[in-house]
Amino acid sequence: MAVTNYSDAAREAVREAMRADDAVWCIGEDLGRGGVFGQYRGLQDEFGPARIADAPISEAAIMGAAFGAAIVGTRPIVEMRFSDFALCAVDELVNQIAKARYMFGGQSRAPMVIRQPMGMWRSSAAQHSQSLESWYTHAPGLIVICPSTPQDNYSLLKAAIECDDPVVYFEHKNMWGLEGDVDTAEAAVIGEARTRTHGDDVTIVSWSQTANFAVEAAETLAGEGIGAQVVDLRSLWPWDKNAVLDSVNKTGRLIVAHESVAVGGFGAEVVAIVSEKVGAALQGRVRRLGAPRALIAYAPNLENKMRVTAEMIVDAARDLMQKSKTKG
Amino acid sequence: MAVTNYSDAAREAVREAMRADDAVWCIGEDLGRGGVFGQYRGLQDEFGPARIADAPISEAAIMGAAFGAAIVGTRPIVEMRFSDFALCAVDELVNQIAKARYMFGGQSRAPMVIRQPMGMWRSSAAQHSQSLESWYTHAPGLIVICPSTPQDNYSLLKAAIECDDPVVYFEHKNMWGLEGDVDTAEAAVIGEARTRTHGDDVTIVSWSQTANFAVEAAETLAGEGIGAQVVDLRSLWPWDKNAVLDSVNKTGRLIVAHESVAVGGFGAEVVAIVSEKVGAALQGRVRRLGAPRALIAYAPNLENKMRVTAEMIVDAARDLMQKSKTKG
Amino acid sequence: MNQANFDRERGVKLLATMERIRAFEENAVLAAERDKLVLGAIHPSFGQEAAAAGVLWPLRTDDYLISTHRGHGHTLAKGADPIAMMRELLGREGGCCGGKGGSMHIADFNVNMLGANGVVGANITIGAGAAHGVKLQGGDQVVIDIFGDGAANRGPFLEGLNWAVVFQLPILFVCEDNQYAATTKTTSVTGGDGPAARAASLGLPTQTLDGNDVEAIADAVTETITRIRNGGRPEFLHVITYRQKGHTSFDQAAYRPDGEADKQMADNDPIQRQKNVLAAVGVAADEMQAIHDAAQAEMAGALQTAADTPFPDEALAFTDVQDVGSPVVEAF
Amino acid sequence: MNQANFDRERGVKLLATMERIRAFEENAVLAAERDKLVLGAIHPSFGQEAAAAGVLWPLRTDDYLISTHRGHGHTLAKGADPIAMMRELLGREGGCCGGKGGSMHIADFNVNMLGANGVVGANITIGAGAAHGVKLQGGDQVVIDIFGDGAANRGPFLEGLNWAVVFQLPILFVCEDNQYAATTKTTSVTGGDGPAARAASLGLPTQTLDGNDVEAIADAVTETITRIRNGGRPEFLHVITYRQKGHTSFDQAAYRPDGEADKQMADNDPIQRQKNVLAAVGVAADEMQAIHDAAQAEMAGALQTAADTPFPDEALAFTDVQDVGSPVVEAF
Ligand SMILES: Cc1ncc(C[n+]2csc(CCOP(=O)(O)OP(=O)(O)O)c2C)c(N)n1
Ligand SMILES: Cc1ncc(C[n+]2csc(CCOP(=O)(O)OP(=O)(O)O)c2C)c(N)n1
Ligand SMILES: [Mg+2]
Ligand SMILES: [Mg+2]
Repeated sequence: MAVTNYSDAAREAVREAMRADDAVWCIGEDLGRGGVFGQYRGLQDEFGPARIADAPISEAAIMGAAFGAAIVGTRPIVEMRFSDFALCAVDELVNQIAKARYMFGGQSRAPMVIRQPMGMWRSSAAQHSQSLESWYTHAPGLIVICPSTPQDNYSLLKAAIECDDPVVYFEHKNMWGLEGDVDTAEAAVIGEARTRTHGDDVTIVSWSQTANFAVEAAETLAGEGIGAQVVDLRSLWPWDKNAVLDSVNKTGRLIVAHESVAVGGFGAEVVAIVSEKVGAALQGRVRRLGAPRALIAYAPNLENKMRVTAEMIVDAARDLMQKSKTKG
Repeated sequence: MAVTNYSDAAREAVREAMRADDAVWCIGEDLGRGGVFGQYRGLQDEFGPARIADAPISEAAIMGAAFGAAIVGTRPIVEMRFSDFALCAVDELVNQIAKARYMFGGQSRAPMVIRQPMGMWRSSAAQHSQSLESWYTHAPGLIVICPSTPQDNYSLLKAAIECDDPVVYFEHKNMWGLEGDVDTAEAAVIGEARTRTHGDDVTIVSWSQTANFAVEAAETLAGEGIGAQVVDLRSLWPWDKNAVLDSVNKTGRLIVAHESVAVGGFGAEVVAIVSEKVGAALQGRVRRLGAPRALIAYAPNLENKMRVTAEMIVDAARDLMQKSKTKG
Repeated sequence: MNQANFDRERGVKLLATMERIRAFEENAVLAAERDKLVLGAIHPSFGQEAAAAGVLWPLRTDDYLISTHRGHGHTLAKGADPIAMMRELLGREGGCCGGKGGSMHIADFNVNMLGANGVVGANITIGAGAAHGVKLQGGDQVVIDIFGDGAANRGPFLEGLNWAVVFQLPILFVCEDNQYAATTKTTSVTGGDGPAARAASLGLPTQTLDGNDVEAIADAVTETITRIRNGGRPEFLHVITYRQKGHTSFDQAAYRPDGEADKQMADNDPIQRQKNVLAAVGVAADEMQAIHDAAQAEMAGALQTAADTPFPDEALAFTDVQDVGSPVVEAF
Repeated sequence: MNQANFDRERGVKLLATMERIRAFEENAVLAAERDKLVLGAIHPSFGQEAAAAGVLWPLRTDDYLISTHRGHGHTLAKGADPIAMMRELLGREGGCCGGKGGSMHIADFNVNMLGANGVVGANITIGAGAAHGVKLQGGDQVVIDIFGDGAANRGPFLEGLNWAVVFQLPILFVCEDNQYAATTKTTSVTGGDGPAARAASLGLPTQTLDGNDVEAIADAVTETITRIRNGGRPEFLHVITYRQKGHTSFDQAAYRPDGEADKQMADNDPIQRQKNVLAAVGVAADEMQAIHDAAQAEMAGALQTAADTPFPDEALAFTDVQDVGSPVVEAF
């Protein structure tokens, strides 16, 4: 149990996995110098340039070659640098990696982790800021993970590396320096949510950085006597429907909050499932918070217009509280 | 008003647009020989090889170069052959085409139509069958159109070519031969749904080929005295929320049906919006039909397991009818 | 060819492989066109059998192969079972991919055949990666990565070949140039001096071969594979052949210049050429006829067996997607 | 260099352009590091000014330029307004992109500068397409498409150059090789003989130039552009220079071999080299000092003006996304 940051927690997970299993290796641009955010710093000293390997600027080849290496028995960790650049390798990820096991009738596996640093990071503009996690939930064959704390970035990255399925692993760029307790003995099960706060009045479902804003919001709401239960999904596929449904059955109110664009975002999936399963009880007390369907600007004040904040979550909760739990 | 098929209707729209505007041109593989499905047959004879241009197998360049040609004043129609291959050009489509106007502060436009033949076509297997229309609804800057009839493939393709925004245009491969009346005087407004059948009992929202299955289902239901209102969205962004909400306010029951994978599909968006806006009235009478989160197999009997059929829509409607409209 | 040194046994085996490939595809086309038992598109390789037989000749079973949509020949030459392949084309139980992949995704991991691919060019980086995996694990296998002339215009050509050079990987890239990409004459959309020039510029030793001369291909590849196995450096082969029929079995290929295909079939058919070679070194016509007949019988039998095999159990539609979050356990 | 034929006016202008680029970037770095007014990453081109000034020299205003994340120099040399550029770096009203793009997306369609790009290599196919558009419309403009040495390892390099050859387009591709891609020595991840060899294999005439000799670049490009404008065929320039500082303004570039940068700055700075050239043909030190001072004053002024400019109106966050389905009219 030590305090460490989100970036170092992930590095520790990688280090331990590489020590435990020779088949694990990392491939990406600039990894030998620690990677663009320092997430790999020092690892090449320990594991050498073959296992912490510097790639040319060839995202399609990074993804495709790692896949080839996976189907012959290695376990690659692929670094995409910014999730935006993974768009240069979508055929490889979605047409090849996600489908191979199925198309080949189970003859092959692709045990890979594809790290995609995501999200807004001050003034990075439209090509270095986006959050497309919902896309990959819609691509059968893939697992999707979005950790929000150092602990989860440690435990879930380890679980992802150990998993025999391909995992798209979204780390939020704005959290690299976020500190927190990390217990290296804590294992994570992919698909289990973490209930971050408990409360009887409103369920707030979230993931990645926005889950931390949700916790902030819950603290504010608690001060007003409103009990918010924050369910941090942590993984979007599979996702913990039971944790959400149980909470909504208790609170009768649902907010889903995420940084990504609301339209077509995974928040819609959460709302849809809840509507189908407990729609009658919910009586319309449901709110989605996500970015407007616009692009992310460079100017800080414009960029801010795309953000989902703790205040917005608080406002939505207050608003839902106006709608009584008993009549629709 | 003449009977023509889905493919020829689109070709007619292209032909008329090219006659009307010299800036319009088409680029894709094998177009000189009519394109892989014959959608361009004969057009090179009329317009020559510069305007019906044969591309190398370079999806990234087809998309990227068409974009470059668009920002200097031409209006390209990009043919992706199978929507699956568009995954080789996602950076170009989503990071460049969709964002350029915004990133450059409105200095440029990308008036382009990106034709992406989609969907299951008997035994084409996982790399030639998928439907990813929901992805592009989540990508600001793009318009998304999914016509289901020859008339709409004519009118909407014309509207798309005339539009100054980039349009991702999904034609369903299984409908090329589908015949229907086409009135070339009928213009379409992007974002307006077509109400295909009227009814007071249940709203069925759909698009692309599945909308035709919904109409079939409505006919069957009519025979049982159940009035189904089929709202064929035709375009997913923008989409006709009012048509859906008006219908649901009337029927109090909602089915959304689409061929694409249910998880993270656009059906979730429709259900989410309806839940947020008329949730209380809906009382949980809502069903989504989409493909399981699995891949599309080659063997016909396995492939069929991924289909959403008219029968499934009928069953869902019958099921919802069990839930009375007045109590939840 | 030096008649004295001629390896008769190899020559006969190469002929047999080519005859088997042709017979397999003839039966596959019958299954598709006559019997309507193959519901998806198939891409036969008539006229390209020498490339498959010759290139795969020196490979060990544990060497890797990765191929394309037009990969029946390569897969057979690598040693896959034609019955399992035919079942796959018919989407039946016991197909190499359990009926889930079909012609465009045939794979047989038993013989280290890592799969055909429905996306042109995608197998170039994947093959490079397989070689990368071999190197990381200290293996001595070689990877053969076959793709078409059309694939040389896709980005993965540059990225995958560069990758193999940068990481010094044991892989032989083979551009099987049948002169067409679907309906398009490939030279009309290809700048410069073509695939070998591109490969050379990326730092690979290259050879250009007559793709209808199976003996020459087998000779060259035998030496090349040894060099790669010992040296661990990638190389490139440009094998020029001709697609005698359409792009798919549906395609009449009417876009080709008059007489082009007829001339190729008459003068440059790889099977006929090999028969001429063998006749010249004294292999009897009867022996060759027997090879032909055996191949025909084997593949007609494979088709019959496949046609008699049931479709897969429907429950299999949802298996082998993924372990965690599998559709078998997760509703949506 | 032939002193008799030397074009003094051009030489002085080239120096002035380089001085302006350097002064602009010095001020941009001050704005970022000292003043914390630039919140995103900027990628300065210290040491690469000759490539920008020389390559853009012969372009008409209606010729097109497309550039990269390291594009301030190109953009200035194309004639963009430094105040609008500096405002863009600071995310202010009146920035060339209204503050929406920032350093990595600077574009100025007034001078046919079609944009910098945040995705390495993406501008290669886009530039080819711009040239395609010019040809389709019967224009006589030339496109200059600049990218780095790292971009030569991405697929679009092959696809975009092949495109230009196949469609015979009026474009000059310029690989501005500063020897690094972020923290990686590019040769360590690049197979073969590098960008020019690759371009040649794709069918483009190529030239390799000393990228710190602005006179030689301007000479070569002047001839080349004329050839392209008249003949409508693509060409390729490999311009070898050196990135004197880090990848971004944050990067200390400690990964470089000791002394490498110092030596380059001392012996091979393009501005100093041009000053030496001009001195040799009799341009007075005072005149050169005045050019330097003017550039410094202009760009310090641009920074001051930008810093005094307000942020954009917040409503603009939602404009210019799209006309149909705009977020201004559609809630979600
Ligand atoms: C990325 C991609 N683009 C287009 C296609 C459609 N397609 C299938 S095969 C083919 C022609 C391929 O030509 P070549 O590489 O020469 O192989 P051949 O078919 O001649 O064996 C095309 C265009 C595809 N499968 N993948
Ligand atoms: C597709 C893609 N991959 C990675 C990056 C991250 N990145 C930005 S600049 C850069 C180095 C580019 O090197 P080079 O092309 O030589 O240009 P230079 O920075 O030297 O001007 C990298 C890797 C990116 N922007 N886009
Ligand atoms: Mg070919
Ligand atoms: Mg560089």
